[in-house]
Amino acid sequence: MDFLSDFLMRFLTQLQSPTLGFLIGGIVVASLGSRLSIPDAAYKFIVFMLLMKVGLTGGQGIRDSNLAEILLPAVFAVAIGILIVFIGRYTLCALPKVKVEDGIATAGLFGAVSGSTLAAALTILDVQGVSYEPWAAALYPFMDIPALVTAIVLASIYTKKQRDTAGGYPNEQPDTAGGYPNEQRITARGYPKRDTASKRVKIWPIVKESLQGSALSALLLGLALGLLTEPKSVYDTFYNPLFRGLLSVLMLVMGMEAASRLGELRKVGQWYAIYAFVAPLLHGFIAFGLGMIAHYITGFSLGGVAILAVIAASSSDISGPPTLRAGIPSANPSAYIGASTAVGTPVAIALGIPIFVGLAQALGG
Amino acid sequence: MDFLSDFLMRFLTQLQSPTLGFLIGGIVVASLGSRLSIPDAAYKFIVFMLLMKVGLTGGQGIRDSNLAEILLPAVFAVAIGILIVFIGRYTLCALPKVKVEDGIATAGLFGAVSGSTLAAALTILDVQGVSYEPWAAALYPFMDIPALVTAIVLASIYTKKQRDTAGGYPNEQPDTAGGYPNEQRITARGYPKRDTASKRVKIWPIVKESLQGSALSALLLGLALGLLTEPKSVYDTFYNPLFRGLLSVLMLVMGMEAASRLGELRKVGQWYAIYAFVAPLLHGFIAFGLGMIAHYITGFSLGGVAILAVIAASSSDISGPPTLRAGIPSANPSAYIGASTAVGTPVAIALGIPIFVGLAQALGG
Amino acid sequence: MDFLSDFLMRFLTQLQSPTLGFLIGGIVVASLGSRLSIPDAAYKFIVFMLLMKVGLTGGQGIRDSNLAEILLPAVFAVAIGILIVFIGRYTLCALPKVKVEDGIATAGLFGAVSGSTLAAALTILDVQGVSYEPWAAALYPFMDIPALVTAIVLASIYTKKQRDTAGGYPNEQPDTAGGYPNEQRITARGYPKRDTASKRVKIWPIVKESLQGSALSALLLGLALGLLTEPKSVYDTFYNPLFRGLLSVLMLVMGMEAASRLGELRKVGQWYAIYAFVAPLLHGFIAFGLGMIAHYITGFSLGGVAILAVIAASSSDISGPPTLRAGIPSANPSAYIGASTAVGTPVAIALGIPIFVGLAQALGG
Amino acid sequence: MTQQASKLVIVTEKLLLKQVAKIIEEAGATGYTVVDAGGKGSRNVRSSGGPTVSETDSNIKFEVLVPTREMAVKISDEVASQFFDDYSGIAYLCDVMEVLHAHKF
Amino acid sequence: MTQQASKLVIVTEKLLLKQVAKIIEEAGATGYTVVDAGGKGSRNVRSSGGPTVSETDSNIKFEVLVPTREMAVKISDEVASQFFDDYSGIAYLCDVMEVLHAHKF
Amino acid sequence: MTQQASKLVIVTEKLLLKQVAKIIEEAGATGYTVVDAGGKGSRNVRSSGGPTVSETDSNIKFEVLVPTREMAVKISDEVASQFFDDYSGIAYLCDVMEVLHAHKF
Ligand SMILES: Nc1ncnc2c1ncn2[C@@H]1O[C@H](COP(=O)(O)O)[C@@H](O)[C@H]1O
Ligand SMILES: Nc1ncnc2c1ncn2[C@@H]1O[C@H](COP(=O)(O)O)[C@@H](O)[C@H]1O
Ligand SMILES: Nc1ncnc2c1ncn2[C@@H]1O[C@H](COP(=O)(O)O)[C@@H](O)[C@H]1O
Ligand code: NA
Ligand code: NA
Ligand code: NA
Repeated sequence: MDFLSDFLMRFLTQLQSPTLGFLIGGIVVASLGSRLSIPDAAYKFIVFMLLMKVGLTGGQGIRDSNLAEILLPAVFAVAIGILIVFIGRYTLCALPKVKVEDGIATAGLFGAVSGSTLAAALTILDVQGVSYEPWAAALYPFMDIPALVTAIVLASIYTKKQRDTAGGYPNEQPDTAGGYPNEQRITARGYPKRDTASKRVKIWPIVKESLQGSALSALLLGLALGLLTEPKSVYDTFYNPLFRGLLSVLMLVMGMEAASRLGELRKVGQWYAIYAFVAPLLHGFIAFGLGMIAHYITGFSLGGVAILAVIAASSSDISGPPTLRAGIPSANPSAYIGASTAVGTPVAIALGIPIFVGLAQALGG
Repeated sequence: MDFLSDFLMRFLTQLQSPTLGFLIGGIVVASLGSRLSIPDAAYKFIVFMLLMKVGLTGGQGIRDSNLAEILLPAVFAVAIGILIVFIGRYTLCALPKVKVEDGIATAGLFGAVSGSTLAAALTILDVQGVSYEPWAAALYPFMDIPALVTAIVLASIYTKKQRDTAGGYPNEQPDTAGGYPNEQRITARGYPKRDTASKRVKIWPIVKESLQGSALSALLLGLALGLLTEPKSVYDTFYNPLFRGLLSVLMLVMGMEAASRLGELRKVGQWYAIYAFVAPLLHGFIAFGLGMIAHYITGFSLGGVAILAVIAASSSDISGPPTLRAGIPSANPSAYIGASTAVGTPVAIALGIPIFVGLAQALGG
Repeated sequence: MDFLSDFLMRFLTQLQSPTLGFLIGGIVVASLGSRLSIPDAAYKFIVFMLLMKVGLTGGQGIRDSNLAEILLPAVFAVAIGILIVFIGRYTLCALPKVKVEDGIATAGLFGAVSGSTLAAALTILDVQGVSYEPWAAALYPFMDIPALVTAIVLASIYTKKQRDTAGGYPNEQPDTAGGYPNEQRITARGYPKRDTASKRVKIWPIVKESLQGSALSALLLGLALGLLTEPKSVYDTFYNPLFRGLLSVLMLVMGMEAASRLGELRKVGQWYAIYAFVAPLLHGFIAFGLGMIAHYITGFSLGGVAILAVIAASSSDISGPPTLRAGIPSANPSAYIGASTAVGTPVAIALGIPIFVGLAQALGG
Repeated sequence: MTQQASKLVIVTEKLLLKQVAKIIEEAGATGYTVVDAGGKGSRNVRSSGGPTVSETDSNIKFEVLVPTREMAVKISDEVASQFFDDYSGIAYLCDVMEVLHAHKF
Repeated sequence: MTQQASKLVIVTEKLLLKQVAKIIEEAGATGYTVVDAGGKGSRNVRSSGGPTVSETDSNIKFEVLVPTREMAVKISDEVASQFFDDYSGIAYLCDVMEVLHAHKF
Repeated sequence: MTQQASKLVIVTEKLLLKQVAKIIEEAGATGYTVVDAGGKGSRNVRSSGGPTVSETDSNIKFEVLVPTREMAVKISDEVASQFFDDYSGIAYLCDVMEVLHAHKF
């Protein structure tokens, strides 16, 4: 009883944070049809700044850390990333009107990680004075990459099986949200269908593609610079003080995005919306549970457990979508981006972060 | 005598402020043909930051305010916005070589409000230690929207009357600055002239259009966030400390703009230049007078009176022009934008702000 | 011995500065094929901010300075700018496979000045507590403009001479890196060859072109504002605190640039790479020597000597290239931009700055 | 099988983006492509607002593949009659030799 | 001497920029021009990711001058067969009256 | 009444924007449209300076409706003779079926 009331109180306090205020403000402003917009260049630069800061913090912190500690949480992060995709594969994809490729891609995006959601969680932890291992943010790639790789591999296994059984073109599945009738298509020569039967899925190119994406590159560059150089002067005068403010602008953009993607989500059916609402919390709780195991075994901090849970709850917004577009080209991006941006991310930020941080605080006493 | 010398001294001090220095620097640099430019994305982001800061300040301040106080200044703001357009309608439009639609649109733009001029005034007031009601910046929309609505309504009444009397096409007015000879026009079918006779001017769409514009949206969003959330942490680390610096960059842009618009203004005739020089000061003095009435009746602060005067003196630079372009399409944008940007805004900032702030200080003792 | 070990130690410390870390980080990231990118608008805005800060610092400092002191260093700066171009003209251009116009343009770019390299040097000097005259940054244009003018003049003298001797089209030089076979060229009429024989090179337009460029404009505007207005409030809250952080982002961009230009450099031959490696250090030592003369004659500070050396070692990255493209159109930009960006700038920053700052420190005791 | 078509090009003020797009869709075109453009014409004296110092394009260029000249004229007449009195703009028709590949045409 | 040519136009998703460019080069074209574009087609329901709120173009338009219809068909067939099942895109061919000036054609 | 015309297209380096525009105006064209473009040609080895890492277009594409082939050749000859020795660029002429609407042509 005491635990619950404690948790609820902390949860409510966090609802008043500016982070959340800007997110909701963005949703409201865009829903009202405002022409307010943050220039694309500013958005991209802000994302760079935030990930660089998260990386620098982590890199500087790792120096004084016992790196053996990271092992178990990292293994758990990998496991969660893969697990999330399998969960999606056998729940979301089984639902009516959900095309299998679309479902797998969506699960992959929810398994992958959002740098902005992570940044928001770190801010809340700092504000609330919950301590965590400095390397905790470095768990990001350990979950992100396996989730994307798993999704792409599962999708191509599926596509191949389809082609082998149907003996033909995999898209001839009827009645799907993302399918297009081919009748009116014009072709100069009736171009030959791609012969992808012989293609085997290679994993290294997908990993490389992820690592080369702008989000992971910025994070890893920050980690390396934090670890190898003495960035304290720029960190203290630039990356750190601007962090919260830039995050507030980013939250505004994400709110506006959520509102403007709602229409796309509506087109692909309500099952995506339900998945997108439930999944972040479910994934977060699974991760929280595994994190607690690490807490008891290796002394992983409660703040670190909350970070692991938020990473799991988040869904990728920057580098996930292009990776999936290239890796599972037959999946409909409106399905996975709509589900993630319009519902998944707001749920992860507005509910997930307060819940998991609140839990960590309540458990920590 | 004492009052006058006091005022003059304060006026001179304010002429040395960096705000003004950057404005003049921009004018000089652009006049000398420099290729220096601030990227469009940076300009837009700076405007967003400034309006958000002004809104947040206002919103946080309103909480502790007695909202009844705002009533009289707000009513005055509305009255001034409307009055400015009528003044323009019966002075500027009566001048030779001024097309009536162009004159009305110009008056509308001078009635509307410039967020950057307002931001500059708030900085000077803070530097000079003149206190004002935190909600004073919230007077912005009360003057801005009525001015634009009045201008659009007046223009369409005029257009309609013209059509009814001339029995034909309203543009057949001879010898106007913005008129184009139609002789060489090519048309595929001789398209039918628009039948706008039956159209009535609807006010709500114009108000909505204004509120949805990027400037007012940012300001109102900031107000709401300041009022409803606890943005102190981001305000203190981000929006507030960066305010002055960003304003200096914006002043530079406005100076460069002023210089580059001078050519356009020259094409539309000297009457616009004269109006644009006199109007900001005239409008400011009217507003200052009404503000003093509120000062005596409801105790509206002298700083607030100066803000009301600056709002009146300013002419819209961000959201006014597109609203007018859509609302009074037959008016020549070179006329109103040229008048406002090339002359009106520099006068409002370089003369208006020092005069009205100086007056408030001198009156306050 | 003592001097040398002292110098070496200081040199090594400076290798760990974040400035250098970000530069190398950028090279590594781009070499690994990352898609990380800083938006163009952000890059341009950062450059503006840095040059404005350098200018403001200089302008505020000049007020309290004895301007007579600047004379000798300024004369030396002009001399070095011209000398560098002549050195290139008689070394680089004499090498095999180096087209004369290309060599002159490259020498011009290495004579001109890089604002970002200068900014990096000022940071290091501040961090190391080495004092310098506040007006030292104002030496920039005194070297930059003469170098560009000299290069353009030398190139057109050469072109003219070629045309006079060959009696024809100057590009008919065989076997050059930048030459294109004209055989396949299509022309509607066989357009007449330009008759440029009568054109004399005018110097003022080149000077004006340089001064109007975005880099010099920003620097000079900052100088003027620092000298004539009271920018302390915006300087202390904005331009100064953000300086180091923005510089770190810029270094990242320059590193990425260096990596991506390496390919271009490779195409134009290894002589450019050798020149680009040796020239910054050679030019820096010459300038250091001349600076020491000023040190003994007029008391020019050792920090100022280091700045003069860095200015000489740097090669222009922002406004130099377009000026040369317009001024020596027949030179191949891949040659000069490749040499400067891919090798010259990294060498100037990574070796030049630590060497010259370390020398100044070691000499200063 | 490929198909003959014409290409309607409309260059006008950026402000009209949504309204022109709507006219094109309502006329039954299968799609359109639009790019930012700058330009100069008889009305170039008219300013588009927004800072010119920060280099912005103020025009847009629509390209619409249409199956018949009729549809092109329908679209351009509608656009011209609604907007070309007050806004600058130009509309012209080009020949397309053949549509090689399209999802729907 | 000027020369006859055709112009192949391909509008497709920005993501494919490098891949389409490679196909064009491998087909032996002497060059290409590419611009950022927005647009709407039968697949406009497909999102391109990236914030729409911050106005971005998500298409690209290639224009390739080709000496023969064969080369155009070769390029567009290759692009269509590799990408048009999964990505939105259109390809069409225009007549070029003459190439007036070119460094190489 | 509509009117026949040709469309002259010039793709060249961004640096030449103002100079090419001036040539077009002096040749008597009623206007022009210009878009930012990227591209590759025979001279792509030539760099345009400015950071490539921050993705920038370095070409521009002019489109000019001209009433006669003569005017097009006049413009493109002038541009080519002044710039195409030292700068990359291409110029070609397309047929315009008809100008449907224009303020002045
Ligand atoms: N002759 C032309 N060739 C190409 N584009 C033109 C031409 N005339 C006008 N335009 C374009 O159409 C726009 C509007 O023209 P106007 O209505 O005459 O001001 C201009 O800004 C140009 O982009
Ligand atoms: N009728 C059309 N006219 C011009 N562009 C089109 C047309 N149809 C499609 N497009 C362009 O081709 C892209 C892809 O079309 P689709 O594959 O049908 O979605 C669209 O986003 C448009 O830019
Ligand atoms: N075959 C082509 N098709 C389309 N555009 C071309 C072609 N060749 C060249 N270009 C364009 O013209 C520019 C200059 O070409 P070049 O002078 O050959 O380097 C290139 O950057 C391309 O944008
Ligand atoms: Na996740
Ligand atoms: Na006003
Ligand atoms: Na130099």
